Order: sequence, then C-alpha cells, then structure tokens
Amino acid sequence: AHADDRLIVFAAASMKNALDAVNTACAADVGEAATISYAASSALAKQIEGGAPADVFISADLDWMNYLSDKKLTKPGSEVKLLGNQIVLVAPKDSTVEARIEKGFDLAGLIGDGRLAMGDFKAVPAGKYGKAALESLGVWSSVQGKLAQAENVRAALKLVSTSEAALGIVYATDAHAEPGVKVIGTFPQDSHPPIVYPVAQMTDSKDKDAPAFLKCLQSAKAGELFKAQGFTVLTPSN
Amino acid sequence: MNWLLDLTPDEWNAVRLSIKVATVAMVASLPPGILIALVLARGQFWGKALLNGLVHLPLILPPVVIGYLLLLSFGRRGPVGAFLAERFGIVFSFRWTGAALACAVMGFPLMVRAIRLSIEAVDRRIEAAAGTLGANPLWVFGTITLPLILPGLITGAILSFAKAMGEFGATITFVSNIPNETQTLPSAIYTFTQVPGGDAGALRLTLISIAISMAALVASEVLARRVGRRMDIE
Amino acid sequence: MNWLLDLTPDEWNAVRLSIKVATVAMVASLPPGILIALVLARGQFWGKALLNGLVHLPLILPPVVIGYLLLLSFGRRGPVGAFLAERFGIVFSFRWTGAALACAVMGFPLMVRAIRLSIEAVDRRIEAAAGTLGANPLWVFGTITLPLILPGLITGAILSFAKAMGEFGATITFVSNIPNETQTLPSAIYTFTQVPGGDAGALRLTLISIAISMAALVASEVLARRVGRRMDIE
Amino acid sequence: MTVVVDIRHRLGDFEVDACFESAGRLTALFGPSGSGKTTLINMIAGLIRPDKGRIEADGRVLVDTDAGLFVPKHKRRIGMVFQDARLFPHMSVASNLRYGRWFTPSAERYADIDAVVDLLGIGPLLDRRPASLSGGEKQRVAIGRALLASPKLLLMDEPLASLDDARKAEILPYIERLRDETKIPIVYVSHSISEVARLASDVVVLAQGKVAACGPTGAIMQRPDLLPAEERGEGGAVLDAAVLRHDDVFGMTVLGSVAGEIRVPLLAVPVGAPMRIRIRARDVMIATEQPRGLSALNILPGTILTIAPGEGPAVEIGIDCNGATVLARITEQSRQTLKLRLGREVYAVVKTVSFDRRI
Amino acid sequence: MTVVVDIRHRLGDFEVDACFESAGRLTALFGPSGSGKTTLINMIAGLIRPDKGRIEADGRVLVDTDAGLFVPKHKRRIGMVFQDARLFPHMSVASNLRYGRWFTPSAERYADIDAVVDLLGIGPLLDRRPASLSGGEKQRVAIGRALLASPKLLLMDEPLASLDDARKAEILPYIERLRDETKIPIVYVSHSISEVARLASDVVVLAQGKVAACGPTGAIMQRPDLLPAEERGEGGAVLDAAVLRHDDVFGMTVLGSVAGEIRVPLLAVPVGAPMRIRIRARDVMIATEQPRGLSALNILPGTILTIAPGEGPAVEIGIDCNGATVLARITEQSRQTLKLRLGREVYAVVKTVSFDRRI
Ligand SMILES: Nc1ncnc2c1ncn2[C@@H]1O[C@H](COP(=O)(O)OP(=O)(O)OP(=O)(O)O)[C@@H](O)[C@H]1O
Ligand SMILES: Nc1ncnc2c1ncn2[C@@H]1O[C@H](COP(=O)(O)OP(=O)(O)OP(=O)(O)O)[C@@H](O)[C@H]1O
Ligand SMILES: [Mg+2]
Ligand SMILES: [Mg+2]
Repeated sequence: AHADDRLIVFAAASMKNALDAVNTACAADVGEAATISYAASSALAKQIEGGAPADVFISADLDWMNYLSDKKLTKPGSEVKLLGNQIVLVAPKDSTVEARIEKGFDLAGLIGDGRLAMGDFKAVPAGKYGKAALESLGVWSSVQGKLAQAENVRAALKLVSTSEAALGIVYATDAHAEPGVKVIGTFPQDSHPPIVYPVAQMTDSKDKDAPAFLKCLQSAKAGELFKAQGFTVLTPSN
Repeated sequence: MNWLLDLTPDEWNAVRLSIKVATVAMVASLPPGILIALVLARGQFWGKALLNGLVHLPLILPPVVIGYLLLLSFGRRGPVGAFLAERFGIVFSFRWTGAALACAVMGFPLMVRAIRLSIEAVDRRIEAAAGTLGANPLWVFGTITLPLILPGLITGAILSFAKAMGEFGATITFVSNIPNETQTLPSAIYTFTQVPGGDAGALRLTLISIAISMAALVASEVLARRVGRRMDIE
Repeated sequence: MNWLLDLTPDEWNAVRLSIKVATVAMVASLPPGILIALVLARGQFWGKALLNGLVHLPLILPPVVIGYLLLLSFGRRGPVGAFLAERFGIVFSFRWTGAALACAVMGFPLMVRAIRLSIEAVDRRIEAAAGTLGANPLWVFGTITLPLILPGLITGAILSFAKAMGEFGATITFVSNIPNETQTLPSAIYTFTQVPGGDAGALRLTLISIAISMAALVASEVLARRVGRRMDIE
Repeated sequence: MTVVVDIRHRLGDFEVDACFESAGRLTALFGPSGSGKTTLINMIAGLIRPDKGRIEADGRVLVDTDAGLFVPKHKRRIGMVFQDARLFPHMSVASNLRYGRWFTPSAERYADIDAVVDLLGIGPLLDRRPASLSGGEKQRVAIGRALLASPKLLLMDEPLASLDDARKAEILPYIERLRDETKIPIVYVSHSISEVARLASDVVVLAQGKVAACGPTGAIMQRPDLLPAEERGEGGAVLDAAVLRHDDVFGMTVLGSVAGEIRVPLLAVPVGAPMRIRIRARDVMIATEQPRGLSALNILPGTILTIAPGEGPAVEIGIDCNGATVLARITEQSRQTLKLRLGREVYAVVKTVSFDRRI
Repeated sequence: MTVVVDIRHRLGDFEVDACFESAGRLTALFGPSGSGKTTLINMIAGLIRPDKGRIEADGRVLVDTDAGLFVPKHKRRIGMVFQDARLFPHMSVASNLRYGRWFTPSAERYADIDAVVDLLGIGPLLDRRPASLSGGEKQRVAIGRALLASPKLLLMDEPLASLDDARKAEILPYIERLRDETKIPIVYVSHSISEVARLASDVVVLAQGKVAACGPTGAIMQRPDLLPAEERGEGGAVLDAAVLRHDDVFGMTVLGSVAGEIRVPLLAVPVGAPMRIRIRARDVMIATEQPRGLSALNILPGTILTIAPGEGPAVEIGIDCNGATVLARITEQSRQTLKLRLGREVYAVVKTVSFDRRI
C-alpha cells in the first residue's frame, strides 16, 4: 500500500504512548487506523513544508503550528488546541532535595555544584517553557550558568535519572512514568505561557477520514486516554 | 529469546525495512563509490579538492542538516526531486527509497575513502602488464584493479551497510518516520526513547540491530579472508 | 563575509570548541586506533569477531543510543566514569572532554577501518627484510610499517576529525549542550534548526563548519600526496 | 619487419637519446646496468611516452610525437616479458597464462597453450598462485603469458636473468624458433654477450642512454672495443655454416663453412640446414705448423689479417680462413715467441667441445 | 665457523629435507630453479620456521625444534641479500644503507659506509628513492644494506643474478675479501657453477629439496655427474697455487702449483699469495707429444688417471700431473685417434687467456 492512500498523522514524538492508544480506540470510528509518524515537531513541520503527505499534524508547541499556518499549509478552521501539559522540577529518586517552587526560591543553591537539566531553551518546547517559568520566578539569571541543555525533554530526564544532573525541568507526563526520578514541585501555570499541543488538518490533505480522526481526537474516550498519560485535555468533551 | 523476538508487526516491518534500506543503499552506492574513489585516487584535475570536499560533507555536517538539504533538493518540491519525479517517475520523498538515499549519502564518504585507499595501494605496474597483453583500460580495471581492491570494496560496503543500519538523523529529517514506509530500526528506536517506559523496547530493537549488523560484519570478514587468502602478497 | 563571520561570542566559542574537540578526539584515538587495527589486521585469536563488532558498534547504532551507553558507563555514576574520576580525577560528564570522548568513539570505527586496510596492504616481505637487519618487531613497526601506512593513518585521522566536526547525537546526549563547555558547532546548528526562522543562523554555522573541515581535508590531501610522492611504488 | 626508434626522453638526471633502426628478426639491446635498456623497451611497449621522437615496428607507427600519435599499449599487440615477472597475484598460473588470449582475435592466435606449458616446464604449476612460486618459476610463467598473447612484436627485458642454465638452455631454442619460424620481430634486452651472440640478428649497444653502436651481430661481435672489458673474451667470429653430415658414432655434427669443416657436438638439425656458429676468440689457438698428436679436432688453415692489442696480456688476431675471418685471442708473449706477423700462414685450432650450446 | 643444518619442512607439495654441515668460509647452496635454495636460506635467516630440525651457525644454535628453540630473525645478526631487492620504498638509498647500523652495537660495526658505497658504485644514487632505480642498481643497494649491518653470518640469495658481468666482476672481489679477510661465514645461493667455483669453499648441491651432494668445492667440481648437464663444461680441476712472480712485460702472472707453472693474465696479488685456480675441463686439450709452434703457454705433463664418458661426444679424462688431477674434456673421436688409455703419459695444454676472472 502506498503511503498516500493511508491516513497519515505527523505527531510530536513525546505523544507516542497516548496517541497510539487513542489511534487504536478510534480506528472503528474513523474506518481505519491512522499511520502515525513520530518525530520532533520542528522536523515534521519542515517536512510538511517540503511536501510531506501528512493529513494531520499534532505539534508539541504553538510556534511550529503557526509556522505552517503562516505559510497557508493548515486547513483554515481545522486548527484546535488539543492538549495541555505541565512542567515540573525533578530530582534523582535518591535525592534529598526539597523545595517549594515560588518567586525567588533558591534554585541555584539546590543545584549546588550540579547541573539543571532541561530541553534546549531555544529549540525544545519544554526548554522554552522552563526558561519562561524561571524568568518569571526571578531565578533565571542565577542558574543560567548551571544549565545542561538536552536535545529533547527525554534526554533531559535521562540526565536526571542517571544522576548526571542534580535537577531537571521536564513535562509532568514524562516525570510520572519515570521511576528514576521524583517530582519536587510543579511550576505554577501562570509562570509560563500555556503549554499547548495544537492539532490541524493540512491544506493538501485529501484523505476523507481526516475529519473523523480529528473529531475522535477530541472525543471523551480519547480524552480519558490522554489524561491517563498525564496530559490535560483542553477541548470541551462533547 | 522470546522476549527479544516478540515484536509488533510494525517493529518487524522496521527490521525488514532496515535490512532492505541498508542493502539497497550499499549496493546502489557501490558503482558511484568506485567511480569517485577512482577519480580521486588517480585523477589530476581542477576541482578535485572540491569534489573531495563534497563527498565528505555528509560526515562533516550534522545528519539533521544533511536531512534538510536532502529534503530541500530531493523532496517533492525540491528541484532535483521534482525533476526526477516528472521525468523518470522516481520519487524519494517519504518513501523507503528516500530512506535508502539518505543512508547511501551518509555512508558515501566512508565507502569512497575505503575504496580509494585500496586503489592507491594497487601496484600500477601490474596493470601496465595487463595493458601490454592487450587489455584496454576498462578490461584492466575489471580483471586486475577490481579484484585487487576487493578488500577495500568489502570494507567500504560493510561500512556503508553498518552506517545505514545506524543512520537516523538524516533519514528521519528527510523522509520522516512513517511505519511500514520509512520507519527504519533507528527511527523506531528513537521513537521508543521519546516516551516513558520505552527503554525496554528500545533495548530490544537495539539488540536486534546489533545482531543483524554483526552477522553482516562476520560475513564480510569471512569473505575478505577468502579473498585475501586467494591473493596473498606476490 | 561580514555576515558570515559576525558571530555571537557563544558561537565563536562553539567554533573554537569544535576544533578543539575534533582535534583531541582525532589525536587521542590514533594510538588505540592503530593498535586495534593492527590486532584486527594481523591477529589470529578467539574473540576477534567480537572485538571487530565492538569497534563497529558506534557505526551500527543510532548516535543517541551510543550517547546513552556513554552516559551509563562513563557518567558520574557509571562504573567506568566513577572509577576514572576517583582514581585519576578524569571527569567526562558535562565537560568538553566528554564531547571529545563521544566524538572519538563515534569516529573510531572509521579510523580503525582505514588504518586496518592500509596495514593489510603492507608487503610483509619488506618488514621481514628489516627484521633480518636487526630491527626488533617494535622497530620494524616504527620505521617500516608506520611510514608505509601513513596514507591510511591520514585517511583515518581525517575521517575521525570530519566525523567529530559533524557529530551531534551522541555528544548532546552524553554531555548535553553547555555553551563554552560542550556546545560544539553541530549542537549550535541543531538549536537553530529547531527554531522557526532559525535557518539563516544554521546556514551560517554550517558554512563555517564546512570551511573548517575543508581546510583540514585539503591539508590532509596535500600531506598524503607528499607522503605518496616520497614513497611511490617500488 | 623493421623496428625504427628515434627518441629523446629525460628521466630525472638521466637522458635517453637513442636512434637506431633494425631490420633484424631479433634485435638485442645490449648494455650495462643503468644504461637505459629498460627505459627504451618500455617506450616501445607504450609504458613510457617519450618526450620527443618516433617509434615504428613492423611498418606500424607506434609513436610520432610530431604528428601527436601515440598508440596506447593495449592496441600495440606487443608481448612484453618484464625484468620482474609482474604476474597477476590474484589469478592462478593458468589464468595468468590465458590472460592475453582473451584479447587476441582467434584467427591470430598462433601460440598453443599446451606447447608453451610443456616447453616452459610449468605444467605442475598451473593451479598454483604466483605468491608461492620461486623466482625462476615466476619468470617462466611470465614468458608463457607473453607468448600466449600471440603478439606481433615480442619485447623481452632480460627474461633469462633469473633462470638457471638448464632452464635457459631449454627456453633458448624456443626463442630461436620464434625468431626463425614466425614472423614476429623480437626486441631482446640483455647484458649477456653469449645470449646476444646466440640469439640476436642485430645488436644495439647502449651506454648511458646513448646508442654506442648498432649493426648485425657478426659485425658487433668482431669489435671487442664495443664490448665491456669483462665480456670481451666472449666475442669472436660468427660464421655462416650448413650441416654437412652427422657422425652418430662419435656424436658429432660436421658443419661446412667457407673456412673449412668444423666439428661440433651433435646437433638435432637436418643435414643441409643453415647454422650460425660462434667461435669465441678465447677458444682459438694459433699453431705455426700443422699440430700433431693434439686432441683438438678443428684445424683451420689461414693467413693473419689483423693484429690488435687486446685487454691485459692478450692480442686479438684476425685470421683470414679462405675469406671468413676467425678471431683468436692469444697472449702477446705467444705472438712474439711464434713470430706472428701480418700475412703469415698459420692454423687456427679449436676444440670441438668449445662448441657447446651453453650461454 | 660451522653452519650445521638438519631440517625437514613441508611447503604445499614441496618437501625440503636437508641435512648438511659446512665448516667452510663460504658455503654455496647450488641447485636448479625450484630446488629449495631460497626456502633453505630463509630458514637460516629465521624467515621460515622449519617444521622439524636444528640449525646452528658459528657455534650458536639458531633453531632446535626438539628443544623448542627459535632465535627470532632480528637477534640472529644475519645479513640477508634477497633475490628481489626488498628495499624500503619510503627511504632514500642512503637511509636504506644505514638502516642496519642502528641495530649494530658500535663496537661490532666493521663495515665502513664510504667503502661499501664506493665499492658498489652507488655513490650517485644515495639521494634517490628505490622506485627510480634500475634492477641492477636496486640489487647493489641491497647488498650494501646487508653488508652495513655488519652481520655475523651473511646470507646471499642469488645476489648477482640481475647484475651485468662488469658489475659482477666488480663485486666478486669484495665478496672474496669478505670471505677471506673477515671471520663472517657466508652462505651463498647460486645456480651458476662459475660463481660457485670461484667463491665457494664448500658446496651443497640441492635437488628437489634434498641434498644431492655436499663437500669441498674442489671435490664437487671434479664430479660432473653432480652438475646439471648444461653446466658440466664449467666443471674441472680446482688447484691450490701460489703467486711465483709477475711478468709485467707481457702482463702475466706465473703461478706455482704441484702440477707445474701456470701462466695466467696479470693478477693484482702480491708474490707469494695463495690462490685458487680453476682449470675448466672444456679449456684443456691433450697432446701426446710436446706441442711445438702452438700459442698455448701452459703445457703440463702427466699421466692419464681416469677416463669417464661425458655428455654427448665428450669424454672426461683425468690427468695426474705430479699429484694434482687436471680434468680434460675432449671428444671420444680424439681419444680413439690419439689412443689414450689409462696410464699413458700425455700433456695437458691450456691457454693463458682461458684464465680470465670472469664468471
Ligand atoms: N624516474 C626516474 N628518475 C630518475 N632516474 C631514473 C628514473 N627511472 C630510471 N632512472 C635512471 O635511468 C637509468 C636507466 O634505467 P634503466 O632501468 O632503463 O636501466 P637498465 O639498462 O634497464 O638497467 P638494468 O640492467 O640494471 O635493469 C638508471 O640510471 C636509472 O637510475
Ligand atoms: N607456499 C608454497 N606452497 C607450495 N609450494 C611452494 C611454496 N613456496 C615455495 N614452494 C615451492 O618450493 C619449491 C622451492 O622453492 P624455492 O623458492 O626455495 O626455490 P629456489 O631453489 O630458490 O628457486 P629459484 O632459483 O627459482 O629462486 C618450488 O618448487 C616452489 O614452487
Ligand atoms: Mg632494466
Ligand atoms: Mg630462489
């Protein structure tokens, strides 16, 4: 079968567990199970720009979705803010660090000689949110020299779980499922721009099942599956 | 063992696809690899340094950049890609052929270097002797040079194959990570590393990847030893 | 030109660091590279296939996986890392040394293969002649074998250097992306590619990376040609 | 069947500037080590492109730098035997031998593989690899390989240098047959006078890249000044003769020449066949009266024609034996004792066993 | 100074099974192509490990498979000249020459670099690379390289095979000097009888991997049956002699031997010096009465001691000249004509110019 006659979904890699489950659950409603390509949002967006046969794109941040809609590559009106997430401060599970995340808290002191692992704050969405949160809490400048920026949020998590880094900023979804780390605290929702996973159908998409798939993503049963992985559901369930 | 081989259909497809992609990448790069190695080893022309640099680009640049460059040139909207699709019906973008192209490109400098090294070690007086016996340069190449550089060819081929088995950055950037079509083993491994609890799955696929490549390596060693025994040093 | 060289201090640091890391990786892998190539080319022992496979692992596996493996073994808590840190005070994690280690490991199979190919092409009768003149095996190696395999050494070294200039996955996974310490050019390039509109920045750094590697390539070619002219075929 | 060479070529400090023409069936390039023999033959083979000049073989222009003509080596139909065997290391001996046949149109194949294998005694080696052959074995295979390409011009660069005498003696008749029975001109590099005297119809003497002399073998061999000092004793008369009869009882062949009858060890050549014999000056004695009770069988009467000083204690005396000149090398002391002067009638005395066919 | 070899070794189909002992200063390994000469000398050099056996040189055990002893090649202090030069392609000629010196304790360096360079005529080549040398030049450099390692045992595998005669003649005296003036035993591979006769004190004749004969050169040379058919004429008597006087007027040296005075071309050797001379059987004539009016200067009276059939028309006649045996090769016809029988008194006649020093 050629890729083009399938329903092809491009999705941020961090959604794999949840989206695979949703895909299975929705198969009956949609008529077929979608073929999902997981990669970094940036790569997927550029591929779509380069003519990739994607019908649906689920991004891990708004910037790359906006990048595509600016280029008129998303079907007008199909764009939905699907999911939300939280960022948390984690430490290796045998760490004795304790803290309350609040304005001006002594993050630098908690890190000590170690490093604070997070996604690349210019490139990786979780890194951007983390930086924004630390700035709004007024501790950014004190920890800037102690950062260990990772290629993606999973790599940052790995640095913490192997005790390479003393602390890390990762998504709640990742932290919950990783036995090697413990959550020290959750960053307040208002300390950073809202964490949003938008979804949209592509302008070039001709697959008749795409609308049904988009609809199912927003369904209650999908919502349960997303929540089970730690996401917050932003769409009103119908 | 059961645990190791208890793969989902998509994972099986990734294994099959990786072998296919690596094999095609290796085989397809051999002719141009030999040609360019020959030109670099023996040619004396303006722009040789440039050609040499071009060949090494995939090594020098981060794979992601190579992936983007491929996307820009060989993609559906890229100049080369559009031309090839229109004139010859050859489509790379988001097909397994594209994965093979990415792997071939990434392994190309390794292959060319190995073959070139072998060519440079060939005793040209032996080739001259074949020439006096009436063999034209093409025949000399086929009957003398090629057999003499077999160890280099094997090394180059196995490097290319191994590289293809591990290539990820350029492939996922160029042709994405579509199960059954462009999801090779490294992409599948990557996907596992991106989700909580994926480590076991990643490890399993990693072991499978290692096993395949080891088998190829051992086969190449045996082959090279045979060839070597046949030749010895005169 | 101004546009090209108008870099931020962090970018300049990345350039400097990349050159340092690539050079150290290349130089440090030469001795073990020669040793292992020698063992693989000439040794006959049980486990040779295993050693050969091990050497090729960095090629076979996605760089990210290698990065994780390095993290697990050479990290602060890793068995090797902990031992080295305790006994010799050598720390890799989050240091440029770690980046060099990652690059060296990734380039190692390329280097070993090239050197091995050269060693296999050496006429052992010439070595035997040196032996009869009183040179012990070490001297023979130093005065005959080593000079004769120089083209292979140069090829191996340049492959290792080029690979180090482009290595990204293993490095960032192992030692992350710390400006001034572990942020090499590929990391900086990667960062740009992940930002909408970062293409121009990525392109600029890419061109600089290409320029550096090309200079190294041309230098190696010139060197190899000199060596070659000195030797010719007897 | 002519080989015409007129070239000029520079290699580092060394300059070859050679001009000669040979219509001979086997032209020897003769000269000491480093005199440019290999360089010259490589230019004929097309392995070196001369800086300037012209090479023609058998009527075909192979090189003409003025006309910008350069026939590539594989189109020259030239069989070359190299000083170092240069066998193909990855092929068996049999495949090495057969290599040239692929490129020879079957109508032009005159060399028979079995005959060549037999002749060179390489039958037992056919399945072996070159790496395991001894030096002499390699060279024999190399000769076979060149012959089996059925070349139109055969170039041999000291092909016998690494063979023992028994093998040389075995192979020489075949080279002679090639020379006499086929139409292939041969250019043969050698630094051995005896090889040259036996094989060559014409000799080109090289010294330091230049042609020192060039001409028919007989003429060159009579001029010891052209030969290197150490080799002069090997020079001497080269006479045309024919087989008169065979003496089976004593195992001898009697040859007739203008100088008289000459007895040599039995030759496997039919009566009447033409022969070329070389009488080495060092093997010739001079007697002033008919010797008696002496074991030497060949006693040729003649008149002293020339007396030239030789090397060391020797003088070279030319004796006109009924029109043919026989060269004798004796000591000056003997010349004085025997009062040998121009015009004196003497006998040239030569042992039969001096005429072995060894090189 | 003894070389003791007793080994057994298999190479593919070929088996070497050689046992000999030589106390000579220069032991020649003599035999046709493929007889195992190179294989044997490689075992002495330590390049091949024999399957079984023992090798001893100059009192040192180099190999003893029973005792599990195998001295590695670099500890043998052996200079080896290979059949193919095997120069180091990446070094200049000068560096090639100096290579062995690094490994020789300076107290044990007896070879002088300038002397060796002069002798071999390689001065102009010192800065060149091996790739640009001619075949003979390469071999000369290889000889120099081995000499300059100041070895305790010198092994030479047909070192002169690719040299022209002028060069051979130049190098031979140096090998003779090495043989006579230093204490280094030499093992010399050759398939040339004349080289062997001139150089060797002892000869080991090899045939198909086995030792066919072994003994002092004189004894071996007197037994034509041991020599290959084509080479038999080169055999003959080897006599010990001494320089009696020099005849500068005629350029001759008079040697004294038990057989009588022998005149040879002038030798640059002081009066009284011992000499070894070879009288080739093919150069000896037999006269039944004192020859008169004959240019040959050496006429040795004697008694026929042996008559043996030779090859072809020849018979080999041994003449006892006052205790020394001179071998003559004449035709059977002459023997019958002259009625030569055992015990008959005859004259052995040899030309002075037969005694050139050429090989
Ligand atoms: N590339 C080169 N550069 C400089 N000199 C060279 C080069 N090639 C050959 N020669 C010189 O040219 C001369 C002739 O070499 P050539 O091989 O033709 O001699 P040859 O007569 O065949 O000697 P031989 O009998 O020893 O083989 C030699 O002195 C050699 O050193
Ligand atoms: N690896 C091998 N396998 C089989 N046979 C071999 C091997 N090496 C040598 N031989 C055979 O051993 C025999 C002796 O070879 P060797 O080189 O010792 O001869 P040689 O007396 O030196 O001859 P030459 O005078 O031609 O150099 C030859 O017949 C050769 O073919
Ligand atoms: Mg030559
Ligand atoms: Mg030999």
